[in-house]
Amino acid sequence: MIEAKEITLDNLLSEVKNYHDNGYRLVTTTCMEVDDDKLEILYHFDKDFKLENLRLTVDKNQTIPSISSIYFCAVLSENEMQDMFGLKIDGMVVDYGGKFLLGEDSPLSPMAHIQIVAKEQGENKEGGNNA
Amino acid sequence: MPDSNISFIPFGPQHPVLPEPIHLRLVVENEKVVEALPTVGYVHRGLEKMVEAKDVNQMIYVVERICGICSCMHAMAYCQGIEELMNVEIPERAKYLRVIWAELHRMHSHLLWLGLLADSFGYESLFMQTWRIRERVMDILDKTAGNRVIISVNVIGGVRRDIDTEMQKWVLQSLDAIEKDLREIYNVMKDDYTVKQRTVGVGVLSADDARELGLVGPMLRASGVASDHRMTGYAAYKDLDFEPVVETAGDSYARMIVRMKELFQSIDLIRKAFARMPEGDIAVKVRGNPTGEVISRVEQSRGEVLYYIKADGTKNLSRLRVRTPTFANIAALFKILPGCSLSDVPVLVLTIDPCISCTER
Amino acid sequence: MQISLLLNVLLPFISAVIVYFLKNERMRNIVIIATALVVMASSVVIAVYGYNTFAGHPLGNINLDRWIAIGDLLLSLYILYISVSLKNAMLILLTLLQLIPMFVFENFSGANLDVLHPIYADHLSVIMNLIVSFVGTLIWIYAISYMREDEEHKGIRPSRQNRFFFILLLFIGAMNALIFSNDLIWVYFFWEITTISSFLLIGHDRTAEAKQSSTRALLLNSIGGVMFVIGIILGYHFFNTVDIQTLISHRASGMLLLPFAFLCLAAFTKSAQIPFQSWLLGAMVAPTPVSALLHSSTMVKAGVYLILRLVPAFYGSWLAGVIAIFGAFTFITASLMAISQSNGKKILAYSTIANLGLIISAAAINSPVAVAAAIMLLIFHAISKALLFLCVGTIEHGIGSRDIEDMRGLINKMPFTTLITVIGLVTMLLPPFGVLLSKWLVIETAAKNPLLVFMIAIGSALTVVYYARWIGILLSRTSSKDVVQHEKRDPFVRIPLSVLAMLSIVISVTVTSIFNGLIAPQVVEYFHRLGVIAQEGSIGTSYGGFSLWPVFLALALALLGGYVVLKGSNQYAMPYAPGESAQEYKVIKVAGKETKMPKAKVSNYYFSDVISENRLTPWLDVAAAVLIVAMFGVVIL
Amino acid sequence: MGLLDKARQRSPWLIHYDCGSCNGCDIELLSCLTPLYDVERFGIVNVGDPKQADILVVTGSVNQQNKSVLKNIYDQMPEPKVVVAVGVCACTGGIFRDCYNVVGGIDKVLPVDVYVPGCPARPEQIIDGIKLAIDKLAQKDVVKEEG
Amino acid sequence: MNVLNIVFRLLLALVVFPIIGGLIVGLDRKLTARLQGRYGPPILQPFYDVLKLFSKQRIIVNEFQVISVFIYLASSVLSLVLFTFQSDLLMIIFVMSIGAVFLVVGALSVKSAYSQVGAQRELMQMLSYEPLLILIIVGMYLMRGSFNIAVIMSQGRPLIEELPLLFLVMVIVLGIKMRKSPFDLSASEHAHQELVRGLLTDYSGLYLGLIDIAHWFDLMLLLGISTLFFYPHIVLGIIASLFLVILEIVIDNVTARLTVKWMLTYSYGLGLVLAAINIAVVYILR
Repeated sequence: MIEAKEITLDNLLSEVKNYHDNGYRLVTTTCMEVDDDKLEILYHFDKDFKLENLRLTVDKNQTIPSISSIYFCAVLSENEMQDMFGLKIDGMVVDYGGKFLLGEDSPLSPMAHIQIVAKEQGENKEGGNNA
Repeated sequence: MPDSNISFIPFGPQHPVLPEPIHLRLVVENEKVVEALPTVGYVHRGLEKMVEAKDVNQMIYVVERICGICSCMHAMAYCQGIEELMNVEIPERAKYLRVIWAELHRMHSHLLWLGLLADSFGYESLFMQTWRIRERVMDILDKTAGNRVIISVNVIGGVRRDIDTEMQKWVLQSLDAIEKDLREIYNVMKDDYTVKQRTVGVGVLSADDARELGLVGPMLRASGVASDHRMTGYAAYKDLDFEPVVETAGDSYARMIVRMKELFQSIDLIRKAFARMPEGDIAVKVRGNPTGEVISRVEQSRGEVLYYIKADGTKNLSRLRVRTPTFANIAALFKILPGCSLSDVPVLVLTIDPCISCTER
Repeated sequence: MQISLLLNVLLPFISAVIVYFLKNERMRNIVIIATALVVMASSVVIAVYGYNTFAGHPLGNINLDRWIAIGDLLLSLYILYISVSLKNAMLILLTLLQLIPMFVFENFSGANLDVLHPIYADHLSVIMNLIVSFVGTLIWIYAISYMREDEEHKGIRPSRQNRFFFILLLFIGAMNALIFSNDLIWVYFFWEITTISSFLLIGHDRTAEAKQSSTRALLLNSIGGVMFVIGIILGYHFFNTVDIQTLISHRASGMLLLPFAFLCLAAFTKSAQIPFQSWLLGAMVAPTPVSALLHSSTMVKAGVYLILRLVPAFYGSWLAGVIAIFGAFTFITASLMAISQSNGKKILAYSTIANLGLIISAAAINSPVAVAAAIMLLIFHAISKALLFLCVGTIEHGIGSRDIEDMRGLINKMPFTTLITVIGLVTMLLPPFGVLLSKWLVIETAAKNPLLVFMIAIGSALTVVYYARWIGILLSRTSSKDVVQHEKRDPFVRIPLSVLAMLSIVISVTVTSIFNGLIAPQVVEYFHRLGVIAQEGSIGTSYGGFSLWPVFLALALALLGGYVVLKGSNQYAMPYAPGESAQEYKVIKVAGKETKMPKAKVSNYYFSDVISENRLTPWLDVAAAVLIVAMFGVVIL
Repeated sequence: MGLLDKARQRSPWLIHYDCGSCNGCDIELLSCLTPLYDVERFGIVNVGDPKQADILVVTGSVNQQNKSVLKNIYDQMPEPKVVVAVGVCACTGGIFRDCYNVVGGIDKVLPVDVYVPGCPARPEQIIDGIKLAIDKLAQKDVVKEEG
Repeated sequence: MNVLNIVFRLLLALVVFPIIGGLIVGLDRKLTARLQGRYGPPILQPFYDVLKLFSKQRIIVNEFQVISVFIYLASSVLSLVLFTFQSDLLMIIFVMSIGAVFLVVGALSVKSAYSQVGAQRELMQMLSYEPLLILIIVGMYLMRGSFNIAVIMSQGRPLIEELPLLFLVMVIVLGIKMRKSPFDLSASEHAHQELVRGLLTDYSGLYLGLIDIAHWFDLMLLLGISTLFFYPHIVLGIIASLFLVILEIVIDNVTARLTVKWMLTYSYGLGLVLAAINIAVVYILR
């Protein structure tokens, strides 16, 4: 288990700001699905090769505030989370509207369903892929 | 002339100077770029989701294909993560071999990048010369690992192949020849008037900017931050004393110099590794499935990669998250493109050493 | 002959008065067209039948000098009235500076102002008369439909067209009179009429901008007027006459050149040379026919005409050398400025200034060949430039903009006008058409003077930039499958445009006959030698030659080749785009604001950061002023 | 028309599009241009402009976003033209064929003339494939009817 | 000038010179390859390329493109013909400029970002080289008192003796005209350029082939002018011209592409100054 400080939506921004002011670099954010209606978001910060993590657990339909106004680089990983998990993020500096990595015909929030996407061998993949 | 002077230029995804598909929405005034928005997604495949289809060992081949150019280091980061989860200590010789192949990969990646950069500002002969040298590195990879690009040497628990003494001698000889050629190119690039015209003062990022943008690797080091993840001493790096290459100017020229100096550093590291490599096994047998979550970080040629691995004891991982260095570095485009000139756009895109297949996975 | 002259000069004045009082639009148009036809015909008659035939006083016993002196006084008082009502102290001062010396000179100095032949016509007069009579009247005809549309468009009621056409006709009359006058005081009178007419025409729209521009025009031209008055008085002081032919027959030198320097300065203001260019740039607020008239055939041409008239007087002197450099300086700087403009009319305005600079420069290169080139340029420029102004006016009515960026793909919307515009631009820019031919002759002659040729070489390269890109964007079209609307144009627009376009090509094709028939005799009269042989479609000097036919042949072959290939099988395709269509669904919000990805579009490079009109103009003015000071310097020292 | 055929065989210009490859095949294709392999010996030039290209070389599998781009590029090329799929991903989708965003090999979008397998394909293989493509190119005729 | 003479000159201008031009381009590619450590294409490669382009499907965006190409070709051919007929040099330059203008017009008439930017840059290139070319000719005139090639060639000592700096200016002009680094801004000889193919982007097949051929004519005209510097030592002149070409190729291979602003500053800063010095010296000495 990696060490991570549990935070809530209320103190997210202040904690991130704290790291920012102490000279930490935002490495990335990681999102994963806990169960059918909960998502877990990890914020990784680095200073002198030491990694610190924040762990935030939210409901799938909850809107979380963007930290991109504190760390600009967060727009990339936040947009990715928005794409992959359908996570609603408020106030991103650059918002690709859920089409950052995905194309027009791509499945919607593909990572947010615990299901095997592998096809049977030899199955024609055209069509039936859209979620 | 408020609006009449503005041009909109779609740049990419198919563009001869950028071998990979990335699209830039450029707003240009005369030759000056006013606004630039990169949009990506042309290479997105969804590899992180592949954990549901492939088991722990098969995933090595998938992560190697996140990016062909740094495939060795992807596999290395992944294997190190799994090994940490499963508490496996791999043999010392394997650690050294991993370092050697990683550094060879770094060399071929940097040479490739240098050639593409030269191509982006129309210095075709330099492109050809660097790629000529690069072929020697590819030869070494080919001879030692059996393939030119994706060498698949890393397995969980060690490496797949050994490099015997005779081969070592040949590799070292090749490295000497490479170093000699490189030295010549370095001297030209360092002082060339036209190269300097195109790179000095172009796309400047201060150390603070670089941290704000979350940059990693040579981008960060060119802005004066001595951040090289190899310093943490994973694999055999702890025994190979070295200093990270740092430049302070933060412009395209500094990024070029950093990468060129790292080429010499890599040669040096390989020599040291060969000299200090102990005899012994190259892999240990690993059984069972991993459980728990771990973060594994490795310095790739483009910077630090982060693997977040979560496993629940089945043969498939439950979550794999890869934050590639290019994914972090692409943020720099938001900052350095506005204000540059149109002819600098390919140069600047290349100075971040983009690897779109890494970025999008 | 007398009759055709009288018709040519007086009829416009008379018709002007008739038009002013004629309320019926139909009748008015008939009067205008009839006058136009008569003026054209009479100018041809003059050109064909006679030069130097107007000896003596044109109206027999009537003492025209007296009437002109009275007219002059009234005109000056009118300008004074305008100045006072404009509350412009500077203008009042300048007007008084003209009024008082002139009044004193004419009435109290006891000077003998009689001129033996107050009317004089040589080939130069005939050339100018043909230009004014044809181009000017075609502009009248164009103006008929233009002004109707314009007033509809701007909602001007009651119609002010009476006043407009009154001045327009007056203008041409005054120009023709000016051309044939041999008495400096007469020239001055008609000169002042063109000044006041242009003031009234520029201010026609009565907007704040129009008012400002017209005031500026009046102010700068009044400076010229003052210079003119000084020139007349000094000329009389030195040579005891106001007869132009007598004046220029003296090969003056030293201080004696001073009156000519003043007269040239007056011409510079009229020809809007830097630093006096701002009035001409401001003049484009006026309705398009006015701009066309001012730029091509009348107002500005009066200046260069005066200089060409005076050339023998200062031929070979240092004064000529400085004037040549001054003209070349205007040529290069105005061309540079034109690059930074996207306003079609302004580009044309700067191009006019540049070309006039080149004419002045060529006139002052001490060589008969150069004077011939200057006259040639005068002709070709007048026609092509008038055509281009009328085209821009038509385009402006069609698309509601005169910005060349808005003219992209105009060929799809207004094919007729666009093709005519392209013809105009090509005849301005490329060999074997006359403007470039003259430029070629100027460069070859100027080559003896490295400084001059430097400026002209760069200037002509700059010219290529702004015209070539204009042609290019006019012709841009994605696919010929775009429906080309059949363009409906009023015949009053269609005819002048077609006639001018045809003229611009025809005179280029027949350039050798024009050269031999009109230009060569004038140069021979001035210098008793020519140095140019024009025959069989080629113009040659002892140091070079230009053959027209090979170029026409090559162009014809090229067009034929293109036609044949286009007849063959061709697949029409979309322009290259790096596959961006897949991006259209990606809406990106930056800081909450949506950014759209518009269709690929490239504007011309205007380098407005480097060539900033506002920033550079003061410096250029200073440099030009230095040259003017140098001009007087070489005379006085 | 022996001469024309010869000219066509001697002057194949190619355009490369990276269609979601892992860069392995891309860099091998680029290697072909460089001193060791130097395909310009055969008159092969990598032009970036589809309108001037004869051979479309595609690396990587087609994904949901770039399928239209690939189609656009192919459509912009004048006849006669051939398509070479380089690498196993371009041939079939390869290891990525199960990914959610991947459509499959490029033959899902374009008619492919030559398949060059390999992960990544080696430069020698690629040159071989292009040689095959050249032969096919020479056999094709310009489509004449459209206008 | 009898008929045989005329036929001979036409043959020279229409057949022999363009073939030599094509061979020089082939040599260029071979030499470039060698300098880059490659083997390179055969010398005849440009001819294969053009033949192949002729056999391709004809794709156009609009008619003005086609017309422009033909006018470009016609003006290039005509200027070379006029050269072999020893006509007025300044006229030849003006005739050549028709083609240059129409190349730009053709590119501008296509609404593609890349050909349009290429066209804009080509205009800047014209702005850079045209005054230089005119000044070179003015220098010749100052020496010989005529613009006529026949007269320029009629007198004894070679021009290079007194116009060495103008010959150097020729290096800049030729570099821009040959689209070589550091001046390969509007369209590069090489395939990789930030503007794809610059102003040639939307040309293909037959039309691209015609542009290539016109380019050979242009090249030969410029080399003809540089040979004039050495007349009456024609062999020396040809060697010098070839040397000039090789120099361009070498420069191409040791420089990066620079920017439009740099080109303007350089051609005006260096080119005009060199020309000015040379012309001033000649002017004062005469």
